[in-house]
Amino acid sequence: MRDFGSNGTPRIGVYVCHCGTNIAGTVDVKAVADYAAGLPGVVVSREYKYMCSDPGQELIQQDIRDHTLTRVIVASCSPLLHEHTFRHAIAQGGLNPYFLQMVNIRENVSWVNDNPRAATVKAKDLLRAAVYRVGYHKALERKQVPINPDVLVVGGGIAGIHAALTLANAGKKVYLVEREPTIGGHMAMFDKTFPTLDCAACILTPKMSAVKTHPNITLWTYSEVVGVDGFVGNYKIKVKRKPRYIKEDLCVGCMECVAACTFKEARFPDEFNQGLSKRKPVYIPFPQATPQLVVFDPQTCIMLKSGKCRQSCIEACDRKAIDFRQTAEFEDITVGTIILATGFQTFDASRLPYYGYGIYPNVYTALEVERLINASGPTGGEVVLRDGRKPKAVGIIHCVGSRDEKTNRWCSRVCCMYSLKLAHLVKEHTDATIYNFYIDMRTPGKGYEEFYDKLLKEGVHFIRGRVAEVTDWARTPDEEGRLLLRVEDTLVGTVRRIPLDMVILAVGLEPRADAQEVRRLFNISCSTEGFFLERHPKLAPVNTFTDGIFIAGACQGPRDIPDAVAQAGAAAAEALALIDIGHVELEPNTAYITEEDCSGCRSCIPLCPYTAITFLGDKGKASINEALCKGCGTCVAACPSGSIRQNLFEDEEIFSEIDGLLARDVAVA
Amino acid sequence: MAFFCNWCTYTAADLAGVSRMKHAPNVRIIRVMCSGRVDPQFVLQAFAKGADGVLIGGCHIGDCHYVEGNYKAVRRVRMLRRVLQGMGIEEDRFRLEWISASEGEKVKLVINDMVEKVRALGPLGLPQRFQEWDEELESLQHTVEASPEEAPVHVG
Amino acid sequence: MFKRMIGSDVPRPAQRIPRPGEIRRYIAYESDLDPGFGELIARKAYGEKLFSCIQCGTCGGTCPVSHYMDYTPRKIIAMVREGFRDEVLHCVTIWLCASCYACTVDCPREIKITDVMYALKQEAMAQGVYPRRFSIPVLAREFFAGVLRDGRSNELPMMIRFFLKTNPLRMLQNAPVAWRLWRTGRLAWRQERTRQRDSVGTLLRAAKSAEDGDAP
Amino acid sequence: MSYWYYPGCSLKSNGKPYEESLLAVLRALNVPVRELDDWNCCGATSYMSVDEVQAFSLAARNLALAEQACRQTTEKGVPQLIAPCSACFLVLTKTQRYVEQHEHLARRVHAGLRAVGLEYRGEVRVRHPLDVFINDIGLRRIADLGKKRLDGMKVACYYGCQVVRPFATFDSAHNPTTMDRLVQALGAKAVQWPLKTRCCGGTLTGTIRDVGLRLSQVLLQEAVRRGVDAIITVCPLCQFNLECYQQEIGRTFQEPIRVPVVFLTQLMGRAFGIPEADLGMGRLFVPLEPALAPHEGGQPAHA
Repeated sequence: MRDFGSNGTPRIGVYVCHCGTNIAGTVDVKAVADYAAGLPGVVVSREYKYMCSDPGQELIQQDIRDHTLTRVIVASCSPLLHEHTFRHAIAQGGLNPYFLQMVNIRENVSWVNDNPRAATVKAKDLLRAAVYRVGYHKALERKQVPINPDVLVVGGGIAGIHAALTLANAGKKVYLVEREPTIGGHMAMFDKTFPTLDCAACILTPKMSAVKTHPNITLWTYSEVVGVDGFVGNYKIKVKRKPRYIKEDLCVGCMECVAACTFKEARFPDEFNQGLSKRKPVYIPFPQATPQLVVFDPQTCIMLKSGKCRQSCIEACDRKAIDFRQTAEFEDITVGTIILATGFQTFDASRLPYYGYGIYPNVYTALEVERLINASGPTGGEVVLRDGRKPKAVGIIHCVGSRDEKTNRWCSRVCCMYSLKLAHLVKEHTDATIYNFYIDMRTPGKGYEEFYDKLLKEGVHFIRGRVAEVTDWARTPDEEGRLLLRVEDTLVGTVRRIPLDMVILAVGLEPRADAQEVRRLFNISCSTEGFFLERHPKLAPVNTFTDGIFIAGACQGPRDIPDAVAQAGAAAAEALALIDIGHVELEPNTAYITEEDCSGCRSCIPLCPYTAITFLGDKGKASINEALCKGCGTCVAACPSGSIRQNLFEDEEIFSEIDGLLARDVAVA
Repeated sequence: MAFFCNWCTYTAADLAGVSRMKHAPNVRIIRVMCSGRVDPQFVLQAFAKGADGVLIGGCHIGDCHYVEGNYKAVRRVRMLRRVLQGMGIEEDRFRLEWISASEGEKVKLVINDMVEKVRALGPLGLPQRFQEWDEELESLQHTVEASPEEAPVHVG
Repeated sequence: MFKRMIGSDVPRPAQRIPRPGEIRRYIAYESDLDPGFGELIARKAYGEKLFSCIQCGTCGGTCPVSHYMDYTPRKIIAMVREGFRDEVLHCVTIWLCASCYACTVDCPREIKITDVMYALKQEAMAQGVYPRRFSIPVLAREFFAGVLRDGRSNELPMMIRFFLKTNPLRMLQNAPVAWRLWRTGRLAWRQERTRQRDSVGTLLRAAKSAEDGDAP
Repeated sequence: MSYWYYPGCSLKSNGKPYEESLLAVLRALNVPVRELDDWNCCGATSYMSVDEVQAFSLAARNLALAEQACRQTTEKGVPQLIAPCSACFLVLTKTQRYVEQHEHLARRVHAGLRAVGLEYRGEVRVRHPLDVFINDIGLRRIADLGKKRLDGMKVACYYGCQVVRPFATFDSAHNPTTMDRLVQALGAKAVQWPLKTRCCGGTLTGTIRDVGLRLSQVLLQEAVRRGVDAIITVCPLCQFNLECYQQEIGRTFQEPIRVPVVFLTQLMGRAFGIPEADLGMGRLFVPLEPALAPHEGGQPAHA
């Protein structure tokens, strides 16, 4: 019999879960349970269809009472999924929750094995390891940490705006940090929204000004988070506020400086209009920009570039708001929770040379056409070609940079619907013949299929086929000077050549170029595509693997406005749930020092990334501040005298797990 | 025998499971919070108790949930490699891999690749070897006990 | 058989129009299909991705000869997958493929369509189901035989044999080009050969028998 | 670095002017090349449709010969094998890829080679002349030697299929530019046209004649429409289809067409001042000279 020290001989209950057929379909659960019954210390061993169900949990609780169990082993799914459930269950049954050990025989066994025999052997091995280990488990208490009620929202698109307003309306203090000079994100660039065709600005701008005026929201635009430290309940954030060269409290957005600028003509590409119009070095991105403050672009402003300028803007500003000596400022704040809503970027169409973007001037991206349609856009809402003509035939190519192994594999979800919207709007503005070239039409959503139906009735052409090429290769007089598109009409089964005046590329959505850096900064994960990874795809869609950090909107994957808003609300609710309970409970997996064994070598001290270990000079011993310890165990593994130990991952526990795993030959008692 | 960190590689192994990516059934995973928690003694113990190969999985460099635990793991692994080499344990039997939470596919590939390489090397069988040595010692001792005056050395 | 389909292709009717009053019966019975055909071709074409085709038609659009084909490459993939073995092996599409690799480069699912076409050509030749005197398989075989004999391909004898076996009249059609080639010294009378001609044969036989050796 | 030269069957027959001009140009650039001894047919595309394993084995023999030849010299580094014909270039590179990726194929190819005492280790690098010109020799040396002698000439660079497809290693598969940059370095203007890599018909011209001729015709038409003086190619089959069949194309589609179609190396040789005879200019059906004459400023090329 193994020596469990002060724990005495354990009385173990083993519960093997079928998980329907998820486990039982591959693993012989009966054999595993029978095998466990013969292992040392096991008092009772059962198998049951669904251990996580109420009857399953009650079964354990009943056994704890009937058999005076002191340890419980549940062999089921991943501990990341149900450890919490079963700890709670045995606590209800009167045992310390940490007397539980879970054995992952689903994700690690039945789902990754085809061979029932090998799977059953593996399940037995893992279970035996748990039997060896669980005897060493100690009774532990959970730590409580208070939650700072303030929230940081990163990203001022529709998702960030909605999350910030929801929290602020609940009386919480919110810091909203936006990288661009204005909030509004991509939605502010759109003309209409599908499928209702309500004007994007009309529904967005009231929310933007609500953010600006809300007493509970601190809005920092033209700013970026540059430092994140701490943990759930107590994140220390450093925000860099890039210089606008404007005193924000003085500027009223009158734009006198813009009119007075040395550059009489606007000559730099206007980012907000996708480069279709020009702006000056000092500008306000668009009429409803929030906040209404000008910004000086250091790349183009002569004064900022060379220091030699008439500075007529300074004379023009009667509020003396311009300050060319401004430098970046840093704000340090503490928040309890964080919502990331950093959004997406559109696919760079020049990556697909066969669609001619950047080669033929009348090939546009969808976002460019949004601006053309918009009344405040570069053409005042006229849909015209670069030479001012109205197009007579317009083609919209779907799936540009989506569903393609060579670029982005995923379906971008919104392109079908926005293409339908653009088809409708361009037709309305120009009365042109409109062609949609699609692979599969995807319109799942409230009112979406109805919108598709409406477009079909409007006489828009729908050609099922992925366009092969857009060229200027005219073969007949009517093709001369136009764009030629070659596509297989897969429904008719024929290759077609179609002359067009304008081609619109329905570019897909992809992670922002700096998503990886942002993810590192906030210590969260990305999926293989590069979007932020949610904790569980179904049941924790706005949570991340880092407690207290939530994600909302298209930074988690392509989605449309209704979904982004719904997610933002969900993220706000998750943050509120933490704030309102006032504290978080932390895993008691911290490290501690057995002082009598510590030799005072101090080798552990530089290892700790959280500076949780200090050296007590008077005693000549190291000491761990459990409030700072995150429980990584690095110091434990490094301590030469073995005096540092870690709750839940004690050396004995892991050694016995190793022994148990490899002790196949040990005779069953 | 595999030691996987809770945040990246263990999660990736779960993902491999959820995605039903079949891999060799020979691997046994032990969850630790961080690859930095893996004490070299764990690895040695695993070999001593009969493991034919040991795999450590952690977050990619720069991605550690605990900032830099995986750096510590690298250092330890380097040292451990030398020790194992000295003991005559082949290099392919011990491996450190960075597998992030989204790389379920990589879990499968790494496990399959390692199992294949270790299989090519054959069983390590340290416990059996220990037993043989013990038996040898014992028989030696018998010999010594049988004729104590002739014993050239003292064994005990 | 191609005369009918060719002519000025600008502009041309979108579809071949059936004879007035012509009624044909089209139905596919499962029992007429070959369910293993897709797997077979996928294996032969190094193209296990055949089954991830989403029928987008990029191949048909990008193919420079798709407008001469009876089935576009996209349709061929669909038919192969579903086991329309006889239809596929009898079609002209596979012989029209000029191996330009445009479809292979553009396919969003990275299906090596050119290799699929090669696999289908090989299968059709192995089964001998192409039309009699059909030129491409004959050329391929002549080429094959020539290389096996000389180690290098010699155009003149190859083309003479090729035209004799397909359509001797075509030789007259090509005579002016041949004449001009000869005049400019671009038609070699002297036959090119590898020195170690036996070695080429030995090599090919050894590679072939290795194949037979480990057939599953 | 020195190169092994794999001519392939075409460059010994109808592609002769390509061989002559390529070797002359490399000589002028001081780039030594040696013809691979006892090479055999690459297998080409036709062979693929009969028996792929044999096609790959044929190609692999050449690769193995190049490696063997290199080992017999004292030179360091991997053998560089120049394959000027597009079909040869494709088949050789494809063989390398497939032998590397598909074990069952590799087993057979290696078995075949073993039977004739050869070994392919995968060391050889198959290079296209365009790749060598741009990346090894460099635009500057070529421009220096060329002295802008082609100033004012307008050409359409035609890459054809199998140079950048399917393995675009040294240039874009959709909009290649290496040849454009080369002719521009010599002073000529390369027109932008969308048919740079569209198929010329390949062997269809010999088999399904009308389809083949039509594919060539649309290329010629579009180049002429864009007002070029000549079409420049790097493939013997493309050059053959586009040039040698011009009369037939004109007759078949009742629309006469006449435009010089020359090899890039012929044009380069012309710019370098190499005598016409050494460039195989006399072997062209449509001579380049009339197109060239009005533009040639400065010194006569070979005064």
